[in-house]
Amino acid sequence: ADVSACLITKTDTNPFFVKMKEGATAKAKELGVTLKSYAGKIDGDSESQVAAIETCIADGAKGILITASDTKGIVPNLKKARDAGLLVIALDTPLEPIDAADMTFATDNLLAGKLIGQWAKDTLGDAAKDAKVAFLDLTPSQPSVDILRDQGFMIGFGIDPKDPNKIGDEDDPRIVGHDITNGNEEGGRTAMENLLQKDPTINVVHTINEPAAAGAYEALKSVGREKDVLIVSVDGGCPGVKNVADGAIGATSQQYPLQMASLGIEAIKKFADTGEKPKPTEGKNFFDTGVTLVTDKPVPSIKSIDTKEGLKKCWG
Amino acid sequence: MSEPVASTPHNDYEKVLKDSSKDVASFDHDKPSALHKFRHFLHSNPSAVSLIVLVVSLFVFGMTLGGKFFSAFSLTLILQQVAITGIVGAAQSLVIMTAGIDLSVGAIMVLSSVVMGQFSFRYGLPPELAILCGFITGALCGFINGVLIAKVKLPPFIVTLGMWQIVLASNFLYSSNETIRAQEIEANAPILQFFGETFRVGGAVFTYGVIAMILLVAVLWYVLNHTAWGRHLYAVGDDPEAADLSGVNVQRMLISVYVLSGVICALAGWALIGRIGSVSPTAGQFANIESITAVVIGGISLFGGRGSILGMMFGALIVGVFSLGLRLLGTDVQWTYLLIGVLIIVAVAADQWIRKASR
Amino acid sequence: MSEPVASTPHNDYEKVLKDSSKDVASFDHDKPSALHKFRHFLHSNPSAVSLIVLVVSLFVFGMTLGGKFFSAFSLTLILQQVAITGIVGAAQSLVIMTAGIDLSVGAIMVLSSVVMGQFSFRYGLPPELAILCGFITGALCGFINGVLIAKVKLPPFIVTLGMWQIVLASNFLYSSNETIRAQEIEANAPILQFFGETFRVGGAVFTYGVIAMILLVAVLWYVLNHTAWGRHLYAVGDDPEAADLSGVNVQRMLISVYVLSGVICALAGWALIGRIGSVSPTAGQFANIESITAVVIGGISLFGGRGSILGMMFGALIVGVFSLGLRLLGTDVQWTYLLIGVLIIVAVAADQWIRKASR
Amino acid sequence: MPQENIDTRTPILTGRNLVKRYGRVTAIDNADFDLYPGEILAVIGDNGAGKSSLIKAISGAIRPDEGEIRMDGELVHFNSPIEARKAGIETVYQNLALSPALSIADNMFLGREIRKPGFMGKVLRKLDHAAMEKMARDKLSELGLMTIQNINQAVETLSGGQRQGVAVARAAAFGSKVIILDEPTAALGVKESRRVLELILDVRSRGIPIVLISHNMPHVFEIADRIHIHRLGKRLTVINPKDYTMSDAVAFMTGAKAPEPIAA
Amino acid sequence: MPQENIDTRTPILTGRNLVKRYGRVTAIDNADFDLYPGEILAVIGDNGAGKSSLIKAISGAIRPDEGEIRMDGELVHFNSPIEARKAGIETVYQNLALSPALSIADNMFLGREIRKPGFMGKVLRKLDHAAMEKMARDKLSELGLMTIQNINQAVETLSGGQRQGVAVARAAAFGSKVIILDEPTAALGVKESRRVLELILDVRSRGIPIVLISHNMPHVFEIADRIHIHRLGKRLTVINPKDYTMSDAVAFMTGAKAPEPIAA
Ligand SMILES: Nc1ncnc2c1ncn2[C@@H]1O[C@H](COP(=O)(O)OP(=O)(O)OP(=O)(O)O)[C@@H](O)[C@H]1O
Ligand SMILES: Nc1ncnc2c1ncn2[C@@H]1O[C@H](COP(=O)(O)OP(=O)(O)OP(=O)(O)O)[C@@H](O)[C@H]1O
Ligand SMILES: OC[C@H]1O[C@](O)(CO)[C@@H](O)[C@@H]1O
Ligand SMILES: [Mg+2]
Ligand SMILES: [Mg+2]
Repeated sequence: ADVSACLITKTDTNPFFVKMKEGATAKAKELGVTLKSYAGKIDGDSESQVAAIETCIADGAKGILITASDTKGIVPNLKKARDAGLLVIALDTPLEPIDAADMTFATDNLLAGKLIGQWAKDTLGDAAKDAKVAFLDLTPSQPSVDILRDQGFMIGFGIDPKDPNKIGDEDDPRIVGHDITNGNEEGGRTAMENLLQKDPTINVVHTINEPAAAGAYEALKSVGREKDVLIVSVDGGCPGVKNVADGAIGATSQQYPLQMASLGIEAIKKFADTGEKPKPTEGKNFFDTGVTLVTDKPVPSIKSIDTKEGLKKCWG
Repeated sequence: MSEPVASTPHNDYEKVLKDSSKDVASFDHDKPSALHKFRHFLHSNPSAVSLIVLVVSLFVFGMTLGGKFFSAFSLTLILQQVAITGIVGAAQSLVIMTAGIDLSVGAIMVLSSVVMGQFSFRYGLPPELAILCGFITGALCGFINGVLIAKVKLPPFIVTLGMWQIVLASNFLYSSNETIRAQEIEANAPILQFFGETFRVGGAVFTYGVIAMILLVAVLWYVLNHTAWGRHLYAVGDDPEAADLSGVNVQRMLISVYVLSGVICALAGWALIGRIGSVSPTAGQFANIESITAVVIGGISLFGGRGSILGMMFGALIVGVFSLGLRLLGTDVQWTYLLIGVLIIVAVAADQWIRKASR
Repeated sequence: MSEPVASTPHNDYEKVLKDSSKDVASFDHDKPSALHKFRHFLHSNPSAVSLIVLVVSLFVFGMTLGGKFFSAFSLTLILQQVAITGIVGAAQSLVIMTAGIDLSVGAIMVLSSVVMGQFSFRYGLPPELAILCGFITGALCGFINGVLIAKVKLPPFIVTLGMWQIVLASNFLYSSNETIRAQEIEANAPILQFFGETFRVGGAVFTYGVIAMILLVAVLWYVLNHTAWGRHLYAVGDDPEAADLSGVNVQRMLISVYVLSGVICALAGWALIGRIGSVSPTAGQFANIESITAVVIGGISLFGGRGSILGMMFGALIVGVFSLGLRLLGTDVQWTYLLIGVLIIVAVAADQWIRKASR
Repeated sequence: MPQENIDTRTPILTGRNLVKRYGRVTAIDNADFDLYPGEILAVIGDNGAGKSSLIKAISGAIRPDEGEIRMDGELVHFNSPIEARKAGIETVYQNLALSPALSIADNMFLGREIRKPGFMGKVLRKLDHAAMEKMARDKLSELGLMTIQNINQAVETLSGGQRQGVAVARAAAFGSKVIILDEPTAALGVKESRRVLELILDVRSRGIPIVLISHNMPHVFEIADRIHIHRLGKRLTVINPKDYTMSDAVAFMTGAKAPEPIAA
Repeated sequence: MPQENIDTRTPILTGRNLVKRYGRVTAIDNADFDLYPGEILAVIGDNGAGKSSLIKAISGAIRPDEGEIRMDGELVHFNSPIEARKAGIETVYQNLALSPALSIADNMFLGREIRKPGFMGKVLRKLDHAAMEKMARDKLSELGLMTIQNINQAVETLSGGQRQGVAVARAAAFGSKVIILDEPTAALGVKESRRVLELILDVRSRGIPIVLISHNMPHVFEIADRIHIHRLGKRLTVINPKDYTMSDAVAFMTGAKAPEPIAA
């Protein structure tokens, strides 16, 4: 019969999700799956995602691919979908608990954070001891990606994250502060300015994603500090990798949204045909789509690729 | 007492009036045209326009999408999706009928739900009591709005704009952004999820939240049309000074309306827990805009004194029908927003037309 | 022509008036108290209150925080953060002075910036021309608002609520959600980032965006106070019917105000590209609320006809100063929002008090 | 201070030393007021003399800063027009005070709605629309105002004259003790004014005293039993229209002439 | 149809067969109108007869659905009050039309502001506040209205009488050809009304014709040169107050009596 699937992303505007949608659409076409895509109005808009889930159930879809904005809050609604016999797959952002989805296709976000954290530490060398670090996070509700990357960075950088499930309970004096960006340029710029006002000597910036990093860079540029600050990020989209090449971003953990999307569509197709559910990566509770550090200033302790190679593997 | 003077006009020239007709400036009545009669019908039934639009859009989407849309399941899903907007919209309707506006409805709803959740879990109160505390919170927020508007006489737009920020910030500060998870609620305080419980009638799935919305609107309809409080609410919205002088306690009315609005928002907060399962301090970000949209599409005048709460419910349902319909068609959601924007403007233009022409 | 009749009162009893004073109902003038004089001063200088609050808060934060706060670096960052709000706020001020409101400012700003970007990159237009197209887009959106409000006579709140959705949705549909990267703009159309360019004066860093805001406000201040158009704008906001009957073309005024508002929003869109470096269709989500907040704190009456555009700028700066001050004090951001909420209400209450008492 | 006719009757409504300030303006400046049973008392005075303010103080629409009001000799404190109405004082304000979007019947019963009997009314607080409509119709007919065809018609669809009629009818229908009319004919034509004057006489003939504020001297002298002259926030004097000419009244009211210490 | 005095002079302003409908109401129903140079023409009629509507049609505030208006014999089409004003017709509307928050000077010059000479005025379009204030002061003094102390005072701080004065002064100051006053004394007291009547006579003595709508028969008969009687949306007749009594006028206007076919 006709297999239909849903893709529900956080927003329609982050290039990451734009690519994810393109990838999913292409794969769906290839496999003869009907795909409908939905998104929240802004990062953090969970209600629109709930309505989308319900529509998918009503529409008789066989499965849902979702990047959840509210990783805890959305769980009961997805349970309804699973109860109705749909396959629920989390993309990019794990749910809390992670087994609220049938499977998660995602970057190992903790690792992504650790990679850039460690890179920053090694790049600074001795100066890492009295670095001034700013954290540009996602939304007030602290969804799982946000926590994993933020706390991962700390671990990599050598900051005690205290409760690794909570942002903001740390007491390391090197932390200037946390601010939220909503994962976009405007939020990135304002958050950067806010933290600069707290401490103009900031020299390391962790950003949740590349749009936020781009905004942060503009803020630094406008006060003439873009040369003395190390920005690290996660995404590895083509614009981001170019930013690495241009020196706006020091290093970024590259993710593979197209893979998440196509794996997701394949899984739904397979589930529809055979009833079989996808399996996680060995030793993990999700399917790891991989992560690679992209930088033109490699450090010995981490395997990384340069921007030329990064551009080959980038998306968007 | 001196004898009353004789009642002859002091000005001679007025004597002639004895001969003129005694009518107080009377009306001329041309034969009304069919169009005019229709307009008049629409005017005297303020919820008719939105009902017609609702039925027509149901019909059109039904024709286009067939069984997928026209199933008991889908149709009841629309009800579930608009339940929260409908409840908040009821609060908004009352306020707007007094020529006010309440931008803080969403914030009050969320704060109330957070109080219900946190009081149960952080302080270990029996959930019933926690729910009561949630209602008290809602009432209190409404009371502050009401006092600032009625007593200090500040414009509702400003007061509720300020309260929106204040309540939302308090909500984040108080909850420290913590979500209470559905599983936990289910295990320890299932009553918080009461309005999320479903029952089936054939293929139709109803939640108690849907029932709550329908009952609420019905009760308010009765109150607005068949009790003195309701008539006074319209009078206050129509012309507060006139209402005051003709014996309505305008300040008390306004305060009671904002308190009631707060209480209804708390109810919405409770229903929100049912709908999303968890208690999330970031939920409900668009409740104010959505409720205003429902009210406007439902034909309630922003200038107060006119409109029916049934219209608001139809308005909310229209938005629900369009959203689900377009979503099922697989169009970009942005088309839905665009269409709703157009609908808002057209609804008010139609209302204007009806009102102008039906005199 | 018949000779005019003699001018003796027809009613005998009015003859006595010859002896009464010829004054037209004259005023009594008690000695005004110092407090009264102060109030009167505040009343006749509508931007004074916000200026005072601004200076006092600068002073208080300066005392508490010392050099950290009072550095050229921090203070100029405030200006940079406030620039977009200030520009959009100027548009909002004009509209609110006509007793309107423009909820679509943010959407128009973003759409204009997207048009500037996409026309340069998608169609390869010379960026100067693309910028012009952005301005035309802004003007067009404003024109639609204006026509619906002035000609179809729909309430501004509704029209701009609808347009907000429509423009924002068009923005997403048109841009297909694509962000144009800062580096690309820098390489191929640097003029789009013009307002992001900085220059230094000592430790202070200014962007051209900041200069644009200040110039814009200065020009509008001149226009509002020293040209006929400005006086007419106040008259229209004060009482449109009276303005109409006393010879102001109200419809044309309203349309011109909304068009100008759209054009200013386009300017804000251009400045926005400078600020965030890239062209992003998601930017500016809160521009409408932020601009209204600045206007209200700046003491411009939502009922129209009163207030100074300088007040709006001070209002925007107050928000900036509070945000910075509280951030430096290390309080949770939510406290800032809470305080701004309080400030909004207090500002209007103060305004009310001044106006009431200064008669 | 000049004194009014030394009257042996007890007034139904009195005000003593009433004061009301608005910022720097003293709208009522130690004003007195007396209304006797069954009379038509006219109140005249320049624009801004404080007539409307005085009437608002008496009818509960504003609270005087100082002074006392007595009804039938008893001290009363009306905090709102409702309380005054409950005490039997009905007022037609200068700006009419009708709610445009509500029906004629709704307007007539605003604030004193009739509820259904029994459970429906007591518990569910359901209004008795039928009873109110019937009563409204009766009242309007009684006052000869039944050219209005539909009692459920919104007031905004009525002409100025008809609205004035409804307002006066409402007052006449419910004013058990006192009816106050503030410039009821200012905007009316010759014919319409005449109709209102007849209504006033009609009401008096039923024994209810009336306070009439008016700038129209011929009307005042035609129907008033006594004339209260207000000047600069105070009651200057009270005259009997039979003892004074219109010229005298106008001279007093405008300050062209001072009244004799003891009038009439 | 009765006819007015067969007049050999040419009217300065005429209306013929004017019609204006509001939905089902026909506010002006084939009305005619004539104003002659230097005269005071009173317009009287019942409430709702259509007097204000007629005046609005003539002054550009509404556009008639049918009919023609001529000024000095030339066909004119006023699309707004501004155009009528430019042609020299000044109107004081029933609801005054002043902007409360603006100053007296601002109000007097609204829509006809004076700009500075030279670059400042031509290019920067800067207003000449000083010149306008001086002129406003002069005009008000000329009309004996300079009890108002501060020409920059907001109109909302003025009493009703003072506002009326400003509105009339504005019309008198700029009305080069015709001044129209719609019930200028309805809300005014005896003294204030008298002041306005004197203003009107003042203006006529300067040779400018005036249209005065009023419900006050004594006033009308006192100052009008001719009286236009309006009934049911039409001009019923025009009479000379010297040839008719007030009773006649009221009888015509209320329909108690029909005027003779050819009046005067
Ligand atoms: N709400 C108010 N706020 C401030 N001043 C007021 C208020 N109401 C009345 N006043 C002032 O009080 C004074 C008396 O006004 P009031 O309306 O009582 O006079 P009035 O005798 O009724 O005049 P009119 O004949 O014009 O109706 C006036 O100076 C008026 O401006
Ligand atoms: N804007 C309008 N919309 C609808 N009807 C109107 C409008 N203006 C006037 N009318 C109607 O037109 C008719 C004539 O009104 P108009 O105001 O011209 O009468 P008038 O002779 O000036 O009365 P008054 O003496 O009460 O001022 C009335 O029936 C009125 O209700
Ligand atoms: O908004 C946060 C989101 O942004 C991304 O980094 C893409 O830019 C996603 O991986 C993440 O879920
Ligand atoms: Mg931690
Ligand atoms: Mg009129």
